[in-house]
Amino acid sequence: MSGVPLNWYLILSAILFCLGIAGFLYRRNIITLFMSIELMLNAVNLTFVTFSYKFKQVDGHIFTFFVMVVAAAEAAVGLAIILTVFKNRQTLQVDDVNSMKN
Amino acid sequence: MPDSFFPAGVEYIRFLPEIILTIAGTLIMLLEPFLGDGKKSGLGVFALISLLAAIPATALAGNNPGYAFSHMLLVDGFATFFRYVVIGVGVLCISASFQYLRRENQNSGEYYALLLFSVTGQCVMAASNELIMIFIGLEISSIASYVLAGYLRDDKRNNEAALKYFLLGSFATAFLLYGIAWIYGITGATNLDQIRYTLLNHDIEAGGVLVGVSAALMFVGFAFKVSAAPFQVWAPDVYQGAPAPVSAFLSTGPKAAAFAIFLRVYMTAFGPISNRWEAFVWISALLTMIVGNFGALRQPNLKRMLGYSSVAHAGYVMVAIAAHSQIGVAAAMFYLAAYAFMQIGCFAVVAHFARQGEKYVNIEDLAGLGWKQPVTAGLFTLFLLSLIGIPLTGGFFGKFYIFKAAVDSNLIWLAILGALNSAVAAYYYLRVLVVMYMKEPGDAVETSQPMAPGISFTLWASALGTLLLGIFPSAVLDFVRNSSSLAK
Amino acid sequence: MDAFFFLIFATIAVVCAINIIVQTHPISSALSLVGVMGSLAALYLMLGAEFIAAAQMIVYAGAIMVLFVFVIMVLNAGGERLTKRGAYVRLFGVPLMAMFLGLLAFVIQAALPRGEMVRFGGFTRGGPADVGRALFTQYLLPFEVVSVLILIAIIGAIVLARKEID
Amino acid sequence: MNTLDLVIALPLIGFLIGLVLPRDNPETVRRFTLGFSLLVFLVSLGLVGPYWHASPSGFVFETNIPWISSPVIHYHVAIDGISLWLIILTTLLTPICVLCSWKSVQKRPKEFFAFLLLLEFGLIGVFAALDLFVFYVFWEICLVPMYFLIGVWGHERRIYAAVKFFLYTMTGSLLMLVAIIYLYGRAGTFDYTAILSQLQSGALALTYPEQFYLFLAFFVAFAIKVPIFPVHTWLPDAHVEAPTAGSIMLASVMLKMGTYGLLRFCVTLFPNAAHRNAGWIVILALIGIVYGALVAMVQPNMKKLVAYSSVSHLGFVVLGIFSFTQAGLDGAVYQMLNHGISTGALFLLVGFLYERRHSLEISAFGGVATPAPNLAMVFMVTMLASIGLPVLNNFIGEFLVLQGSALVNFNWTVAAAVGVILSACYMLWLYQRIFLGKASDDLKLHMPDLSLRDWAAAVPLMILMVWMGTFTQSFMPPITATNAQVLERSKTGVEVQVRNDFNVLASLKEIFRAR
Amino acid sequence: MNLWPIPIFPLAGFLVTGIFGRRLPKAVINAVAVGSVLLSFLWVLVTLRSLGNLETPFTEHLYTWIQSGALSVNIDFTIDRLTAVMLMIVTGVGLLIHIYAVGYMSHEGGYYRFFSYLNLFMFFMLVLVLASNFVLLFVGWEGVGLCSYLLVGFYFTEQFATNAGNKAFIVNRIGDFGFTLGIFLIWRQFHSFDFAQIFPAAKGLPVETSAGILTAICLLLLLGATGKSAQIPLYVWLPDAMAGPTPVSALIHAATMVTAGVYMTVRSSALFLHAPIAMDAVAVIGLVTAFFAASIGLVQNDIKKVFAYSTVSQLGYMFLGVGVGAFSAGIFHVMTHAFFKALLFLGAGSVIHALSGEQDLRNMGGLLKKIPITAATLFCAGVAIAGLPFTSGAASKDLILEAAYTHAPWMYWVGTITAGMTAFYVFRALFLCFFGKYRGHQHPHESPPVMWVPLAVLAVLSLAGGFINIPHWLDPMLPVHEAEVGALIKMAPFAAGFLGIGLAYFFYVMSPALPEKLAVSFGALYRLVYNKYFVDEIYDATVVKPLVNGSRAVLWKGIDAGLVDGSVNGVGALAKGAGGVLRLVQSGSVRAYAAWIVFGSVIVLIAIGLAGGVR
Repeated sequence: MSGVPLNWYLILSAILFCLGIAGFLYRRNIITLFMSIELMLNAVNLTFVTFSYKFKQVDGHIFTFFVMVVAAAEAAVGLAIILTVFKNRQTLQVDDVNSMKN
Repeated sequence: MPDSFFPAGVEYIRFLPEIILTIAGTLIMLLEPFLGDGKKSGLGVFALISLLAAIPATALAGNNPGYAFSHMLLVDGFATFFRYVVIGVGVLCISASFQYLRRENQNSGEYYALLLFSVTGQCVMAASNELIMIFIGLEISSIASYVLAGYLRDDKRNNEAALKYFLLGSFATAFLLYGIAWIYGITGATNLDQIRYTLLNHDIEAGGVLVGVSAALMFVGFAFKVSAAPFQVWAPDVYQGAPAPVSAFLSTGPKAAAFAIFLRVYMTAFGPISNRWEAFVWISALLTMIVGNFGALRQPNLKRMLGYSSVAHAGYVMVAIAAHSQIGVAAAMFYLAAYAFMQIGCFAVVAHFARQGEKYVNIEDLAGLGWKQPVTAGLFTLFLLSLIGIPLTGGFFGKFYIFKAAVDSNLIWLAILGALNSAVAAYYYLRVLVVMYMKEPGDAVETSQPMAPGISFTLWASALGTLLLGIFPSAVLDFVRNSSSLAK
Repeated sequence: MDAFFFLIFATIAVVCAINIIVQTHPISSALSLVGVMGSLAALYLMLGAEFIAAAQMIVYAGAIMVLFVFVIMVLNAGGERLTKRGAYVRLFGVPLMAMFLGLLAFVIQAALPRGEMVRFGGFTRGGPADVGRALFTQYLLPFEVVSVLILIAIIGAIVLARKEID
Repeated sequence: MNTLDLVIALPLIGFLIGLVLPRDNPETVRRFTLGFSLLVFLVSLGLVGPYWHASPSGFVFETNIPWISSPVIHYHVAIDGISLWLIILTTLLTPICVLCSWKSVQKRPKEFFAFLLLLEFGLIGVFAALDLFVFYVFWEICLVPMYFLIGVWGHERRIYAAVKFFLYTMTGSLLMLVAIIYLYGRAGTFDYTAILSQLQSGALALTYPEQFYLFLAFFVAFAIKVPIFPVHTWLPDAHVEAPTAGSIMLASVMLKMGTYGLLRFCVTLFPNAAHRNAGWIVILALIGIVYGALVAMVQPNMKKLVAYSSVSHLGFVVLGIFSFTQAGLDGAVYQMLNHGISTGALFLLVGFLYERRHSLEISAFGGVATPAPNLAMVFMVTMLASIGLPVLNNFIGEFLVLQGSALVNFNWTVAAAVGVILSACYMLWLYQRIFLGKASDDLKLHMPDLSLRDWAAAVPLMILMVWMGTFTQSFMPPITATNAQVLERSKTGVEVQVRNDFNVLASLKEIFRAR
Repeated sequence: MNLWPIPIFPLAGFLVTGIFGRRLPKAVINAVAVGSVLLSFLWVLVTLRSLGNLETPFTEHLYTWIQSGALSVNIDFTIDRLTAVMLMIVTGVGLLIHIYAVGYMSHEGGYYRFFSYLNLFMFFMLVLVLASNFVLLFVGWEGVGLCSYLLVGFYFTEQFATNAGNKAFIVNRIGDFGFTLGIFLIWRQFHSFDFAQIFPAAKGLPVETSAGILTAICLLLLLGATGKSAQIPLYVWLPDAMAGPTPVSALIHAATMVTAGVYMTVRSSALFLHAPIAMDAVAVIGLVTAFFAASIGLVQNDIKKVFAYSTVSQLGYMFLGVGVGAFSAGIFHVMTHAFFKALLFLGAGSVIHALSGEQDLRNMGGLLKKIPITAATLFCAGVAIAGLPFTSGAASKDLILEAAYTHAPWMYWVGTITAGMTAFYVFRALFLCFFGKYRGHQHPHESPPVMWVPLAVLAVLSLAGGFINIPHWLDPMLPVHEAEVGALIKMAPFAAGFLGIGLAYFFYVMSPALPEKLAVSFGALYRLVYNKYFVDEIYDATVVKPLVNGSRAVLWKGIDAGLVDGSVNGVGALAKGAGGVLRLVQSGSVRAYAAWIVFGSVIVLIAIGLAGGVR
């Protein structure tokens, strides 16, 4: 066993990133949309960690760490926003939130 | 990497504006519970003072240029300039907010604190020399912005604006991050200078195409933040939905800061691969101008119209980036400053004129304002003329400088198309003038209130800025020219 | 062995990720997301990122996802309604995504040298100590600044959700 | 601070003072504006000084102070023989506009008069600027007050007209801006005189395509302003909808911005392109002359008629400029002034008629000469001037232009002279329909003759018409001296000269031989 | 001796009466108006006397009018023998007509206006004849045209008068079109406008090089002359111009202004002599006009119209004379014509005055007894124009016809026939007016002395003016035309004259019913001639209507409003439409926006990532 090619990790992360995009495009629930973004961030993290391995550096880890912190902060604020939206509209359907257009 | 990680004293000075603003923001949150409902404006005044205090701090930092905190920050003229801009934006927006917030019964310390923190984030962006700082600064600015956009939480449009801004913003940030990850993967560095060095020396195992991909992914993130086509879609919705002073803030401060990092990353880190992105920035600039200007043509809602116009103006700055030259950077810097003044001025008029619940934000509602409130209308006229690009206003000189940069870089067609776009833009700005001066006053104008001192300050200061940049631009021009050499 | 584990966890991650998209109820999606995160944590471990793997489990799968689940439960919004709106998004979504993925994969395959093999234990300096040292030396500033971010998150959450608390 | 600076600064000062005058006392505002504009006029007469005994061909009253260090922009103003008269024309017409707006502008007089002064400021600046950037600045400044004058104080379709005016002009001038910037890129300066000397010394050698595109950009901007045939449609609308003062300033001075620009910049900066493109430009001018006259003939609206007549008259100016002959250029410049005087007077008188009858339709009038003989007489003189009767001013200009063009291509002259015939047709017909015939009782009641104020506005123009027509040499020497230099400059590096092809003549020769 | 006072007196008169006239009493106006012309006349006399026999022209430089590079136009006055003749005619006849007008206009409104215009006319006419260069000549030329316009439209409340005025001006403009173009060509060729430089230069030009340009110049000048002197094709304005007061018709449209074309042609004789084609054109145009107008005159019923066509016809004679090279004869005819035609008009005016405005011959008759002085003077004029022996008309007309005979006999014969027609229509008018029974309803009365004294003076001149030997006087400066013809040729015009008078007497005195019958039996021809060959209608249908309607429908509505403005507005609408389409992108849906972002990122990936090549 000589291990796994680095590219596999990268392609995995690309796949996850695209699945995140897909989730964002195909789901209608705002929370699911948000989760799709989290998925994308996770994919990015995988890339960072992979490259960190490649360079035998810890920098990628640090970046991943900050992404997590940011994700946490985003989650707090994002969920609060979603709460207010729900409170005002009694819906989490993203397509219902389109009073402003054109 | 520095030998000693312990920061020297001067490095704190280079970080002084952010420190002041952070402390001030925190203090506001601490003081908030102790102040009664009627006295929240005091916090705003405090925020104003702290922002004003940050200006000499910025100057101080600017006088001690150099790296700070292990090359995380680079305080140079460029950073200083954008710090000035975003702090100035903060000042103008806060002062425009008092009356608005009181009218909406939402006058509280959090607003000012968030605004201060957002400005802090933008200052960090302006000075950051490291992708990680860029990311964090961007997130500080953005998350505060998301909240501000939805600040009036009982207002449906506010919620919607916040939600759209937040979801799409995070979505785009993911792309940016992915791009950062890739450039890290290729060069092993997140420091801009190092990336540039690596790319310049072709010191990479991977092909240039990967650099291109990461540049592209980061472009998505930046273009989204600056609302450049085809990533501008969110901007009109958000600027329309957010509270007017916040729209003023969102369409200037974060945008300026985003342009700052855009410029810095593209001019330094991605400078060596400019052959890959110049053409696309050209197209994007043109598209942005077209989408913004044409979209605004028949827009009845003033805020939304300004949103579109904000997109269009981002397009002009993109022209400067497409020029990819030192003068281009200078032009972009100058334009952003001028644009900040006039755009805030316009939104401040909206903030002044709108009633509770943002009634009367349609262009038609301004009918007859020119004669009922000649000063307001006169200043508004000045801002609109500046947005059109009439000489002796900052908008004109900015546009002139941008076209000059484009022409100098042989982007003559882009300059011509930009010029024609300006002519299109004149149409919808003129429409506002038509309504203000050439229609008879309606209900909206008849019931309008006298101007509050805060907004008055914003308007006059913006007008002063617009005129100064238009008539005596030399000082600012010299500054931007001297601080526009990013690629070292 | 490495390949085996990689394939296992990668498969779990992808399947869970697909499940996020397929499920119509957010709670199922949330649980699938936890699955993705868990398998990613395992992959991090394989890449030698011990600290990150732990943080992934604690912060992400633990704290953040709990928050998600909490909100889902509080709102009790139920499953999605199928609407006709945004049909063209469906139409163009798949090709767009496929192109995006295709591009990335092509670029990765075409441009990256494939010589490097990932082996468990090939990189061992990803422990808490190493990360901590980096954080408090070179990355001191972001570490400090990120506190502002968290402060904002707190304030923001308060501002937006105040009425629920009042 | 020389006289020119004073002349430029005074209107701006007046504008600023006007802004802070009390709103509730329109009489004060009127008196102030009248007094101030008269003051400006008197001061501007001082500009004639250097031309009193001699006619220097260069620039006088030069002020050249740095404004912006980089890009190098200097506040560089000066006048020569051409701008001298155009400036004085501007300062003369402003008090006349004040007079004619005295009673007709009741709505928000304060702003109206303030804008009038601002307009004067911009116009004077345009004619004095020697830095391309400064020129552009003034050029655009003119746009704003005129936009408001039309849009706020105009007639029914004023908004459409104002916006159309603004956008038309803006589109052209933005292209010019790009060209100016490009030129700066090549020459390293915005300074007109510096660029000229670079061109002359060969330090700046533009390739022909460069010249052509630059020329085109400038030309389009100026052509719209002139206006030259296919881009003229803003003019009738703007004229018809503008208030009297607006029409006067627009026709008399603003249109001259275009022709002035052609003469000052297009011809001298890009001589080669100007020469090579003179052919089609002249064709456009000729179309404008004939076409404008024909369309004017069938207009039911007085102002529209005069507007189209302007298209026709300005065609002569363009023809003169692009004939590249001394006579043509002199005639063109003189014709600019003439048109300023006579068409200004026409609009003034149309304004008088409108004031009395509140209609611009020709059919609303008839027999006005009976109740208002003086008005009829003044109109007659103006009309005669406008159709180019000798001893009145327009004749000189048209004559010189036609003579100039005849030296180059006689076919041009023939075509342009057709316009002279037609001008008589439409003006006489207009006069007949308005002033002659039997007056209805209703019209008699509402048609008082000229008041003292009306006289005051009209008489200076009448005097000038006769003076300029009979004692041309009071005005011509500075123009000639300057044009001689323009002509000299317009020969720099010219490869192709438009030259004569008089086919009729050749065929006559053949006939003679056959005999 | 200064020349400038000659035109300045009338100008001063014009200014005084024009500016202050409304407040001045009639007596003052009379004094100023008549006095100024009188002063001019006297000044001319004195000047001519002091200048002697004018062997060489006398030039007076006043000031430089236009100076543009090499092009220079001076206000210079020149007197030579030709000018002297013209000066005498203009001031002399002008003076008489001014005096006459005092009486004629005494009951009209706008008295001061009339005299100021008349004085202004004198000024321009004097400038015209005094001019020493083409541009100054053109000034006078246009000026008299203006005065003609003003005076024709003197009764400005009447539609027909104002129409006639416009027509006069515009048709003249068409002529001026040619004249100015001619002037431009002259400068182009000679680089001067001055007669004194052009003519010698023209003589010196080699034929081969000069023929083309000189022919062009002369044809263009001829176009100008046809306009001013009412020749085919531009004669149409003159009959209509009779709408003006009768003294105007006498002064402007008979004696002076309309002969300006002849004067100008003679003045330019040096050019014409080198352009044989142009000379032929002049002669043919003159001859055709003479015949054509005379034929129309045969059947007109308005007394002034008859004389108007007569004027056209006589002017044709003058052109014929000039065209065949008898320049001095042409000028001679200008003078004699000034006498008798002025007299005819003034007499007609006196008749009209007597009948309180009646102009239709059918409503006259038998006035011989009622207004004898007028009748007597008119018959003097009649015999002069008919060319009966020893009258002034005979002297000049015969010279022309003789010259024509030597040039081309057919011209002579046509001219002679025309002379017969002339005698016929003039006496037809006179017989209809003075013989038979009075057919009107007015109470005719003789005119006051202020009117009939000028008539009397002119009557004497008409009869005896032929003895002033103008051709001899002009010989030194104009090419001499030696015409030796037989007695038959000399006598034929007289015979034609007598024949014409006889026929007129037969038709209108002896058997007045006959013309009616003839008119019926030659119905078509009569109608054709009576309606002036429908020339006005043809012009209207082929030039005026298409021009006006075409301008309205095609140029204005079609091209201007439709095409040009339509495309401008179309661009605007298109932009707005594009804006509307672009705004559809902003559907408001988050997912759609996200799709845009993804779409954009794919594009960006391709553009930035792949565009630069894979490596």
